Amino acid sequence: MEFDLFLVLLAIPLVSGALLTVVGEREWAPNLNIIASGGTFLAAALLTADIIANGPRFALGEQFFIDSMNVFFVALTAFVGFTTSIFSGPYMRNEREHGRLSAPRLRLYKSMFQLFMFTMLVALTTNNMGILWVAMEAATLTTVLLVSLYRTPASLEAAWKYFILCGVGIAQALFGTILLYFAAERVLGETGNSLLWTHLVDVKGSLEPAIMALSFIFLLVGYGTKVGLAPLHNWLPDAHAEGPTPVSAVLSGLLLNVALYAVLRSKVLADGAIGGDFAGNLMMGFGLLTLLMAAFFLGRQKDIKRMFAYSSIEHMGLITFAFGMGGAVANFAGLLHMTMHSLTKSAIFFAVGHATQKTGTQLIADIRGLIRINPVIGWGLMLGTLAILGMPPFGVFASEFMILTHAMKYYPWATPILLLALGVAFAQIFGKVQPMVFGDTHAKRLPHAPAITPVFLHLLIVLMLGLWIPPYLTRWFEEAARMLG
Amino acid sequence: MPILYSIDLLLVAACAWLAVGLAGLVAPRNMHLVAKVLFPVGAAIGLAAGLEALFFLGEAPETAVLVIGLPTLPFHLRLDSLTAVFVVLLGFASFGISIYAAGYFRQGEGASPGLLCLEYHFFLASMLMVLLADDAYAFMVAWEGMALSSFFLVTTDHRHEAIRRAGYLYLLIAHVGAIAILLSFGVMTGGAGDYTFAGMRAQELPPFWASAAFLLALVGFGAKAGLVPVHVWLPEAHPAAPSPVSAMMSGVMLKTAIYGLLRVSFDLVGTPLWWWGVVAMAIGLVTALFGVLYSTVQSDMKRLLAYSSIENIGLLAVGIGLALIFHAYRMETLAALAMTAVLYHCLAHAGFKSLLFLCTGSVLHATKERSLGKLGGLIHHMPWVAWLALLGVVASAGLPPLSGFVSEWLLLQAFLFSPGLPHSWLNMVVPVAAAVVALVAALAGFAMVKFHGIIFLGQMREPNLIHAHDAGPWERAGLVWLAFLTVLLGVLPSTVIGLIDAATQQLLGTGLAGKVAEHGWAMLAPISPDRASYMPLVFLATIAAAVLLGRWLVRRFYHGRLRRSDAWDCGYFFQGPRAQDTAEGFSQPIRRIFEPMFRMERHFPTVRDEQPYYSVKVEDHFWHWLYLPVARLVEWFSGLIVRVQGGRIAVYLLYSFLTLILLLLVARP
Amino acid sequence: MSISGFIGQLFAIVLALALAPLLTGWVNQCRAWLQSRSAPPLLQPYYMLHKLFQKDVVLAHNASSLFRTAPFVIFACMLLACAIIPSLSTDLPFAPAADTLALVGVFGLARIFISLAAMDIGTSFGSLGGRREMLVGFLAEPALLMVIFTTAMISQSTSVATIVETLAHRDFIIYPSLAFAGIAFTMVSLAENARVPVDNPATHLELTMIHEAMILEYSGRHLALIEWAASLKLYAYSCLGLALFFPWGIAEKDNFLGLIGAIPLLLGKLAVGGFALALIETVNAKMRIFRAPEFLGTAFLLAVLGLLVRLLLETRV
Amino acid sequence: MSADIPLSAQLINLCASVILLLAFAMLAQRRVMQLINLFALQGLVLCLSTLVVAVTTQQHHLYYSAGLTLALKALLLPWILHRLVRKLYVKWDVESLVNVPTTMLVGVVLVMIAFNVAQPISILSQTISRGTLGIALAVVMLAFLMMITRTKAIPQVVGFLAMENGLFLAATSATYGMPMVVELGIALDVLVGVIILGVFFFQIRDQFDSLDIRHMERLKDN
Repeated sequence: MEFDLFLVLLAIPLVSGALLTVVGEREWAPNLNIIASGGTFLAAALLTADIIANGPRFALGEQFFIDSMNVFFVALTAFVGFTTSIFSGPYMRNEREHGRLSAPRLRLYKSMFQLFMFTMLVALTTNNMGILWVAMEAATLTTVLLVSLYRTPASLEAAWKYFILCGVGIAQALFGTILLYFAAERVLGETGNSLLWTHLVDVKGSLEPAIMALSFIFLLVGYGTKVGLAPLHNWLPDAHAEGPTPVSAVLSGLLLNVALYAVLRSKVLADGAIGGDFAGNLMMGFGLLTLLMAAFFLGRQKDIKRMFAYSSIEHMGLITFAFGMGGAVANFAGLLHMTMHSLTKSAIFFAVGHATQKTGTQLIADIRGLIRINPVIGWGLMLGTLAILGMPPFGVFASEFMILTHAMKYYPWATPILLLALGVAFAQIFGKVQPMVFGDTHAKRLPHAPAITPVFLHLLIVLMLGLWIPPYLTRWFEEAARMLG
Repeated sequence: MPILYSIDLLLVAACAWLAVGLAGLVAPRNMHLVAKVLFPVGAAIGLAAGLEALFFLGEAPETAVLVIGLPTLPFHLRLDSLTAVFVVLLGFASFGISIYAAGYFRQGEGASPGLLCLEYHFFLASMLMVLLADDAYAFMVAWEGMALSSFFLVTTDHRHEAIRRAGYLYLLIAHVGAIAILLSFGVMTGGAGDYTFAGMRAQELPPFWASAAFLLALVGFGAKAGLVPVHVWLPEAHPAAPSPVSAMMSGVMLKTAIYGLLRVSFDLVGTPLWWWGVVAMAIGLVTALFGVLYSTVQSDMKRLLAYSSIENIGLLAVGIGLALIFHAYRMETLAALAMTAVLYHCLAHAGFKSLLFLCTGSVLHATKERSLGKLGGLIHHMPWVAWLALLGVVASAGLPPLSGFVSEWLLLQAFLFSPGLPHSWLNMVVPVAAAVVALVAALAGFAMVKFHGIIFLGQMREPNLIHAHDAGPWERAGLVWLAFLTVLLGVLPSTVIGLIDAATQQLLGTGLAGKVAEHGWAMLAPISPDRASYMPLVFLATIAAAVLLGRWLVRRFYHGRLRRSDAWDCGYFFQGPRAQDTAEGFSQPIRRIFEPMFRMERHFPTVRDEQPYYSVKVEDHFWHWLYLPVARLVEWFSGLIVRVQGGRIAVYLLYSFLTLILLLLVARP
Repeated sequence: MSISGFIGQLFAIVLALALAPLLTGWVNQCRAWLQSRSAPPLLQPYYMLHKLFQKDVVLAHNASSLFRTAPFVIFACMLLACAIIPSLSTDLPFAPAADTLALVGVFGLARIFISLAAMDIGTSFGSLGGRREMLVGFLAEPALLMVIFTTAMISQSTSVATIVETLAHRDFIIYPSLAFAGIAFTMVSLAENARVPVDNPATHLELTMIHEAMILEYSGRHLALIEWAASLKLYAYSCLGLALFFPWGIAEKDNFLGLIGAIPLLLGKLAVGGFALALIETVNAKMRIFRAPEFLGTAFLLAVLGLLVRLLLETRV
Repeated sequence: MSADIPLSAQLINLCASVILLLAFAMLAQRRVMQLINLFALQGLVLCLSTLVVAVTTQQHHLYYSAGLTLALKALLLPWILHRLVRKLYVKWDVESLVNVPTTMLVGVVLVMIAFNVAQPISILSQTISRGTLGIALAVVMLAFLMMITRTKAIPQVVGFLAMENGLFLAATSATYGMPMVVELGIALDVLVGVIILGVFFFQIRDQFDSLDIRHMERLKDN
């Protein structure tokens, strides 16, 4: 039975993606999209419950493996995918009625969205580091199409940069994977299992350190490009700003997480093989650099989506730093922060999406008085922004608190840098968002009422997690954190 | 064993406040429900919490651990006497302010009533939680929740650019301060990673780290309290908020920062070093002098009061510094004297400053005018507000027999006994500090006379002021309550000291209550009556008796005849309202004497002006010395960094390439 | 509280009420002599008070309740001040009610009321006077406080009675700090009592007046009370100065004979003090109003200096 | 190198050297058609080298790999690129490469770095073609350099594909190829990628009237 559940999880997005391609843009297509995403989420939830109850398991031979770490990402991915599909229903309809998107583009959007979900789920659940790479590359391809959906010069430019930079980046990851395979084969022999994570973990202590170090560098640079680590991040703001907003939401909320997941898997192996802090130090270095650079980037942004893209970079830096520190607490905090960031950032992008649609512009200077046009969107954006800036009682603060306190304990020198970056980011983002939300305006109403539920659903969860993390979630996080070592 | 501990009851109060706030969202547009039901209920909760804390004072500390919080660090709460003193402050002040607010908020002013109700009660609940928190996480959550809710309250009328800017500045500095506080907590754990306050107490920090923790706490809590140079948000944010909120912020919220500073420096960080006290005192003196000078030159009535709050916070910091010095030298009785002065002044300031801010609220409602230059003569139409404001003014000027005088008296007494310090240099410096405190107190009188005289007295400067009306019954009730507290704190110092002494005892191990109680409730003699004593009730009775007796005798022996006529004014014929001093004119001597302290932009009329006018704008030096340079630095650095994102894909690839090569060459396990 | 103490207290108050106008009259007479004018009668202030009490109060249309209350409050404050300053005896039951710090507070309270009352009518001179009074006040008050600090440090007490007892019964030690404090106190007293060189009670020269500008609108019994209060203030300051710097001869607790003996001594000291005041007023010229802060600033600095001298030279380490 | 190196290894080394040489040639090639041809040639040599490994080690899946390489990299992709160039009328596009000698010099430095980095790992290799790992890395880096220096869209994509060639070389030389399922996945990705890029070229030309990527520098922060 459980076998089927996993297949269902993968099959729903794949089949519905194909179906949406075939049937084209119909009246009920958005609903199909939502139903499919809902089904995926349901399957993910059931799978999660199953894993919690019965422990990790393989699927499709040994090619897929679901343990408490990736099932957590699966659940998160499916959830955010589901809410994004709800959000994109009215959003895309508005876009079509504004004449920005035609029916074929909408068809492309929906099918690519489902395929993107599929690639992400594959990337998360696969046991094979090679297939992980393939799925990551496929995720790039689907999102390239999504980013260029508007076919404007800007979106094409963004998509082109995205493709080239991530393509090149991911090529480095392939080299890293080859080196990993090379190292593993020396230990595991030519059994064909040498890329299987479960086998690799068993023998990680006997992998050749020199090769693994090289491999980790390539993997870090490769997948790190997708995570958005500075100075490899250049594609990220462009792609976020020029794609449709639901795509920005899933890029920030999911793709970055999945890329980071790949880095984490690599780190576990590298740590096992090399020992010491090699991988951790590299990640901490990248994390701090990313955090600091992103914070200073924020001040010069004129485009709201671009600004939040930089905010995503900033948070990815923070998370990378957290995982770089390692240890149960930091890993816990990192996982928590990933969750919080996914939920919050996608909620922000939902709100921003509606706001930009209402005002017809993405320029910060032209968006004013959202709270007057639509109080719900205004409050959504305001609260989301405050949440992402680490204001208690939202959950982002909880994870930032844990990261900061852990850093203070073990890496006191890093604390001023972290705080400087967080302080600057606060000043810049809040300074830009506040006048958008407050003040006077004269903007028009939209033909379709926005889907507000996702925004507040996300924020509510984030709020709850800031005050109370349910024990089973804690156990689950702890187990995952322990796996990361 | 009691069924319900006090801490549980206070927790219930916090939850009740939250519930009241959320109830506001049920019918967000229903003004009647919010104003006439929810706010009074909130007030009652405040009173109950205050009373509960009042009865708790002196009992053994109670602790609780909640289920919420981090998995590794659930919310720890603790109720001890220090907390209880501030809960009393919060509860009693909020009772008056909430009652007033019930009559204050009107439809159509900024946010919807329900939202206001939520933000307001969330603010109250978070302040209570700040006081109760017993671990870093709970404290920070409550602390930032307090900042956040007050931020939304400040920006209630966010359509004004200035208010938005004020809100931004406020939240930013609050956040920076919170970061410093968090760091301070981090230092105080001493690397043990135990973020409960109990864990911090258990740590013996080396002097360097202890000092670091103290200084960080001073910066962090100072940012919330308004110590120079992190005060800039205060004169912007307090006037921007609706008056009950200004009252709550000035009267209560600033005290939570004082609470935090006391908690850290006397409870958590361990034995203080003597120079901490000097630092706190120096900053306090600068703050007090700065605050009072700027307060005298303001033309906006709420800004005037906001700067006056800065002054009072400065005095509190001076008191804390003095207590620290004495405590460091183990002169606990004197430390207790200074500490009592601090706690007393917290209570006193909460009363009179809330009262004054609420009075400005009534004036604002009656006249729609905040600028002193357009007010005047309101005592005729608003006698209640004017006379109650006079009580606040006298207390704020630190004059007997009201509350402000008692704390200033105690503080000066503490100064007087400083020559016993085993440190000759300190012996020299401390009395000079007393001179500055005296100067500040006198200048406060100047500012307060300006405040009261220009708003309520004289001729009406604008014709429309004739339509001003007195405060409504709810507002009046709130004002009367706060005025009552001010008088009570003024005339019953021994009783009050007997109550708050539990907190002094807790922090210093010794208190004043024993000595004070020896001389009965009417006399305040903290050391001995030979050395210093003060009997405010006799004081008040004498003055009242003299006034009444004098009046009666004059009428008895002479007559009570009275005629009305035009004013004499040395025979000048032009007696219009323009002949009176303006707000700027009144403070002209101060501007002239203390010219280097201000950054002024003045325009003088010349002979050739078609429409001659005079204007003066006083700005804060610190903007130009500290904030703008920092902002420019960040801006400059941002400009440098964004060059990375130049748009050229080849360059992007190059970054990637160079990163890879660098790592390949440099990174070795 | 002993009976004799109570009688002494009551006597001190009555004496203050009775003597204060006389002191004012004496100073005016001395000044007239010194300036070779024909002097008004010594009892002129009494006549004036009586006359003013009899007259109707003419109140400006704009006057508020505060305006009418203020004279009584001011009078009461000055009376209280006189009650707690030992003029004849240190055995004053009221003394514990207010120490020297509270005494400064009493003067401050009176000042606030008179300034507010001055602003109440809303005339140009009224607000001018109120502003200048506060200007003088905010410099004079801390200076006075510092003077008191110096004496308080010598006697380890802020209670007026204790200070006087300590100072009167010390072995003869030269306190240089007291010299500084004395000069500062004199300067403060001149300013506080609206005397040349800070103010001139005799003129209504509109650009320079302070005290008179404030009470321009008062008339009848109100003006009488204010004038009387001004006399009381001069008396209080004189007694305070005498008590702090020339305390000899003030009676102690339960010393009724001493009390009797103290009266002529007090009269003598007041006479000399009044003459000195008249002398100072005669030999000095009235300053521009903006020199007043400098004058008072100097007083403040002198007082602080006195305090420092006290700490530097006179403390046994 | 000593004489006891087996013939197969020598052959593989030869192939690898040729691939490196071709990488240099591509780095310096200005004309787009020639570039595509060089790429096809590189694919062919890669196929040969894979074949040699397959024959030597009798690894069956390497035959499939070789076939896949031939089909995809030597035939299909060059054909698609040729078609694109013709359809887009960019046959005579010439890159304005600045300073070819300098580029070559940088390339040489890169090769040195690559060899240096790969050296300690190559020693550990048990495969017959262990020296080629360094060459593979060098090819990857040269392709990277090529992408940096190109300003036209198609040469940049060719550079990207050449990078894949380098990776493939690494896979065969160091490890006798990845698991088949992975290789198939990679091939599919590359193919889909090129097709998507092909569509992109048309859109870019429509929007920018050119395939010069220097037109695409509008999204920036400074």
